[in-house]
Amino acid sequence: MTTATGYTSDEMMTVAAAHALTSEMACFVGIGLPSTAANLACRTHAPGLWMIYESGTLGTRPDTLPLSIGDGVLAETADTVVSVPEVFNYWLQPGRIDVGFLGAAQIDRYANINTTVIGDYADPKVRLPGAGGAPEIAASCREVVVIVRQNTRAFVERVDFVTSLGHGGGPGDRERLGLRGFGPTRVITDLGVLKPDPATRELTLVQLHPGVTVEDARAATGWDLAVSPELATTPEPTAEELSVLRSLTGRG
Amino acid sequence: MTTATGYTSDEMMTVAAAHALTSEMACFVGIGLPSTAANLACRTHAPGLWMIYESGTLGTRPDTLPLSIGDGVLAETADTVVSVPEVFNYWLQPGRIDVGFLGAAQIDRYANINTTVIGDYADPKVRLPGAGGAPEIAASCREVVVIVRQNTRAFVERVDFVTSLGHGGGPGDRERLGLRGFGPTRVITDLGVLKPDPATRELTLVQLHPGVTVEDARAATGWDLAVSPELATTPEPTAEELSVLRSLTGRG
Amino acid sequence: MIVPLDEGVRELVGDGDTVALEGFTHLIPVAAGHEIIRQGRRDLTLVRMTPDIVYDQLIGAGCAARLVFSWGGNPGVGSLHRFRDAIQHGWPRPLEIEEHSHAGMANRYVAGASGLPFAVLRGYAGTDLVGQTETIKTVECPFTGEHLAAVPALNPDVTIVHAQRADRAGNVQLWGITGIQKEAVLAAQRSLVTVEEVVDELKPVAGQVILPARVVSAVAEVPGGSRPSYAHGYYARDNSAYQDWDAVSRDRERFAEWLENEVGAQAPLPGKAG
Amino acid sequence: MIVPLDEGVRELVGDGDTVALEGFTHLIPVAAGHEIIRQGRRDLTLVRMTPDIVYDQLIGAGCAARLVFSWGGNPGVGSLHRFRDAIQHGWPRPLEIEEHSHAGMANRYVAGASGLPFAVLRGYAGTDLVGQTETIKTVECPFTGEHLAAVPALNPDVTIVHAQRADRAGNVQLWGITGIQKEAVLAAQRSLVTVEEVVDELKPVAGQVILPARVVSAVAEVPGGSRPSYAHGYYARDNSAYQDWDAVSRDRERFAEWLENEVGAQAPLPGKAG
Repeated sequence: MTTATGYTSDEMMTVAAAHALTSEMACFVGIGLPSTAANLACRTHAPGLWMIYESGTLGTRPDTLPLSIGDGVLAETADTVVSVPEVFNYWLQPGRIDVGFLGAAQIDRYANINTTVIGDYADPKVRLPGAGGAPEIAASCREVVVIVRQNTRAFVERVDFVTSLGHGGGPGDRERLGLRGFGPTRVITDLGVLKPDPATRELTLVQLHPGVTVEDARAATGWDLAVSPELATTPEPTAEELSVLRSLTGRG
Repeated sequence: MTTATGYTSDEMMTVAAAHALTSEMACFVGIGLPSTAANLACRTHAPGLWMIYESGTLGTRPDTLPLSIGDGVLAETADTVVSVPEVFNYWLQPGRIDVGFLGAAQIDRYANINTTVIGDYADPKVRLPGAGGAPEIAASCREVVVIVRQNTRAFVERVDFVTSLGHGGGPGDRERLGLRGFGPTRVITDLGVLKPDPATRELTLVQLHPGVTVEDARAATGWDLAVSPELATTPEPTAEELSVLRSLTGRG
Repeated sequence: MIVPLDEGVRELVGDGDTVALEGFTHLIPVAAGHEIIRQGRRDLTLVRMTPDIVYDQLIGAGCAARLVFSWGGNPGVGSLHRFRDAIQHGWPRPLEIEEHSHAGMANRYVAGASGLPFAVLRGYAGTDLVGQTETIKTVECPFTGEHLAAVPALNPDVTIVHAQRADRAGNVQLWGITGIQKEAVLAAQRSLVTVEEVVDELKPVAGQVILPARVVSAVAEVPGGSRPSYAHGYYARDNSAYQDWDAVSRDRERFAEWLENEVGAQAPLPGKAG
Repeated sequence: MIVPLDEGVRELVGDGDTVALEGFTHLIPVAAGHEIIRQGRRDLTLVRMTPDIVYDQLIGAGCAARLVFSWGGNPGVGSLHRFRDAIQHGWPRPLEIEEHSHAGMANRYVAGASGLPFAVLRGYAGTDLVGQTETIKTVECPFTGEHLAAVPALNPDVTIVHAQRADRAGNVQLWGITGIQKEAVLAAQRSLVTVEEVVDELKPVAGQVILPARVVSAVAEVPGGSRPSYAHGYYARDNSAYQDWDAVSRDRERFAEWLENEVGAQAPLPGKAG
């Protein structure tokens, strides 16, 4: 859906997500929306961004957006290609990666992520693809950014299945489990940006995209959404950002 | 020392050791005498011998004898070169290697091997290089062949330090420790060949090189050496074997 | 050593076997998977980090009793509908699953390739996988006392991979994204490698992985054997085939037609839902 | 990123540090070792699978308080006489040792590179290393109950390696026998890489290992920096230098002369034997 100002809410979300990345970072990139946002960042304000994909491509810089996590273009443009055990054991696990970029089918109040099943595990309503690299990306990256469209199917009080731990049930849970990364530091949606409250770790709306209201965000959230007293408005995408994004996604 | 028949006792030992290898085997090769014998086998009766060195060179076929375990010629002529962790973890440990070819500074009645210290560990008389890959080669290869010059300094009742386990204190010791390989199946010296007795696992003289007597062998052994009732005589090296060996060692 | 594909599958894959067809998006052994379907293998435990459409096909054709995996989807497209139908409705037969994360599966293959009974990793903490998957336990570091995740080794009866080249002796060469293939082959009792071509000599390529002939049971020359996946240096991924699969696989009848027309196999008789 | 060797060593290596100079016969960082001697570093814990003549030199020069290793010798020649003198007579100072097998050391680096506190292997069973080395313990498989060896991670303060090439951004490329270098660098807090040459672009080479600039603290261009070891594609091993070292190192005075003439460092004052 294209808004009055000439961009879609998905485009706004992707641009906002790209802004979570800087040129100095190493980013573990999930496929889909995260990959689009990371590649956009690379081509705009974060040319030094070091992207790694779980297929073992380190420091890759694809000239077209990969459809899968293991497209040939990822290998051709990488600093080096390593085996799958190596990418997890030598690169992700020791905490070398600054930010993990993940999607979600469900996300809850404490930013726990479900990509496994809707309904009961043994007798699911919808069977989803499952964990992939996400549980350990969520555990070991210094921080995690989640990109997900905001609606009451996705934003639920409690996820049906914790595929990847966010902030568990609140402060101290990650530390108790020995996780070294901070966990989700922001959730970027098509409506705005949520961050965990520093004290309670509960996801709090801190930013709305242009034209979106607090009521829109609350209506799209399956729990009583906390709103920051310092709620900001996301800057609109620049013409350059939109143009690069559209050349990436082929919607130019 | 060249014998009357025109070859040295070291040459006899090396040729006898080469005969432990066949064309179908994979052999983990230690440097020095084992390497010379394995390369001789490769060039004579065992052209298919698959040699691996702990430097990570798999299926190597050096055209000159390497001085060190990691000479460039080993890499240049290998089927593939892998990392040091890989050679130990993926190739040696799972029991893929038929025979380990080892040297020794001391060896005892049960074919336990010392390459660590002569004397007390904390205050050694002679500090030797140490273990290297030998403990796990001795543990994980299907069988082990030891090549060592026979004299009372080397052939001792009990090694000062067990660097690599042979048959421990006798039958059942390896099994109790969970070792999967059979351990030393023959010890080839400049005087003859010793094999563990099937019942007691004690090293027993089964073969003498031409011109060597049982008394010579007993005098060179620091324990009361058992002698097989079916003591055989090693065939003399062939002219071809000697010629290939001398071209390898540069003593042509 | 070099055999026709049907012979290789017949000799190496039996009913009830644990079979891993590996390939991380790249070099997926699709032709070998179709041959397994044609030969009507049953009760397989299928193992794979990223079961995609060829596993959807094997499951839909009724070959699998069990799936050990970490991500089951149609990459870049969405879900696997034959997989879903088996899980949600037991069609054409119920499918047991054993579910891990990529890090866990990768380390299970590493342990299998290393002759170890288990692997240690930082993983799974706080996730619901722990409660659903019996093959996730903890182990204590004997030096620091820290608790870490432990997963058992994977040792398939047979691993099947696709590679760019083999020589006549059966040494295999692959490059590009090489994923978990080396570990999957080394972990297995037997292995079958389909290749784009058999050559006289394997010319070195940067980034290559070599599987020495000693660890390869059989090689079959199957040009295009990983289509619609890709073979780096040979052909590109057919993204539209992945997209088209979505519609075919959503419907049992369309799937049955596809099976007959494209694989030359009969559609499975519907089994009883578990 | 690209610095002169003396600056790199000065900034990265401090007294008392745990320092690994790795290289499995090939690509040994000899020039960097000599620079450590020249700068007079003391009380180092030196780590290396295969301490050879450059470690003999560091030990003889009095830089080391401790050695963690698995095989200490002059490859193809015999023993290390400065090492022996330190162990047997405490000259120029006593040397503590922590002794492992290659398999154990390799896995300790792997654990270090992997951010794990320990590694599991089939090793050491029945050997006397177990009784002399506190860093060998056992761990029980939580699935099979089997007992296996456990060794703690190695995480040097600084790892130094030599490589063929780096680009100007500090990405490093090495090939030939690449040993344990990748793991040693990834396990370390800091790393210094000496290279044969700094180039504009790293052309791919078969068998290459790439160390991305992110894990390299500094690169120093030191052509010939691994002599008398060798650099695959650049120069061959100087076997006679290894043979000659035997005589030089047997005698404290000849060693002192060598130190002054070849390294430009003062001979150490003899310490008290432990």
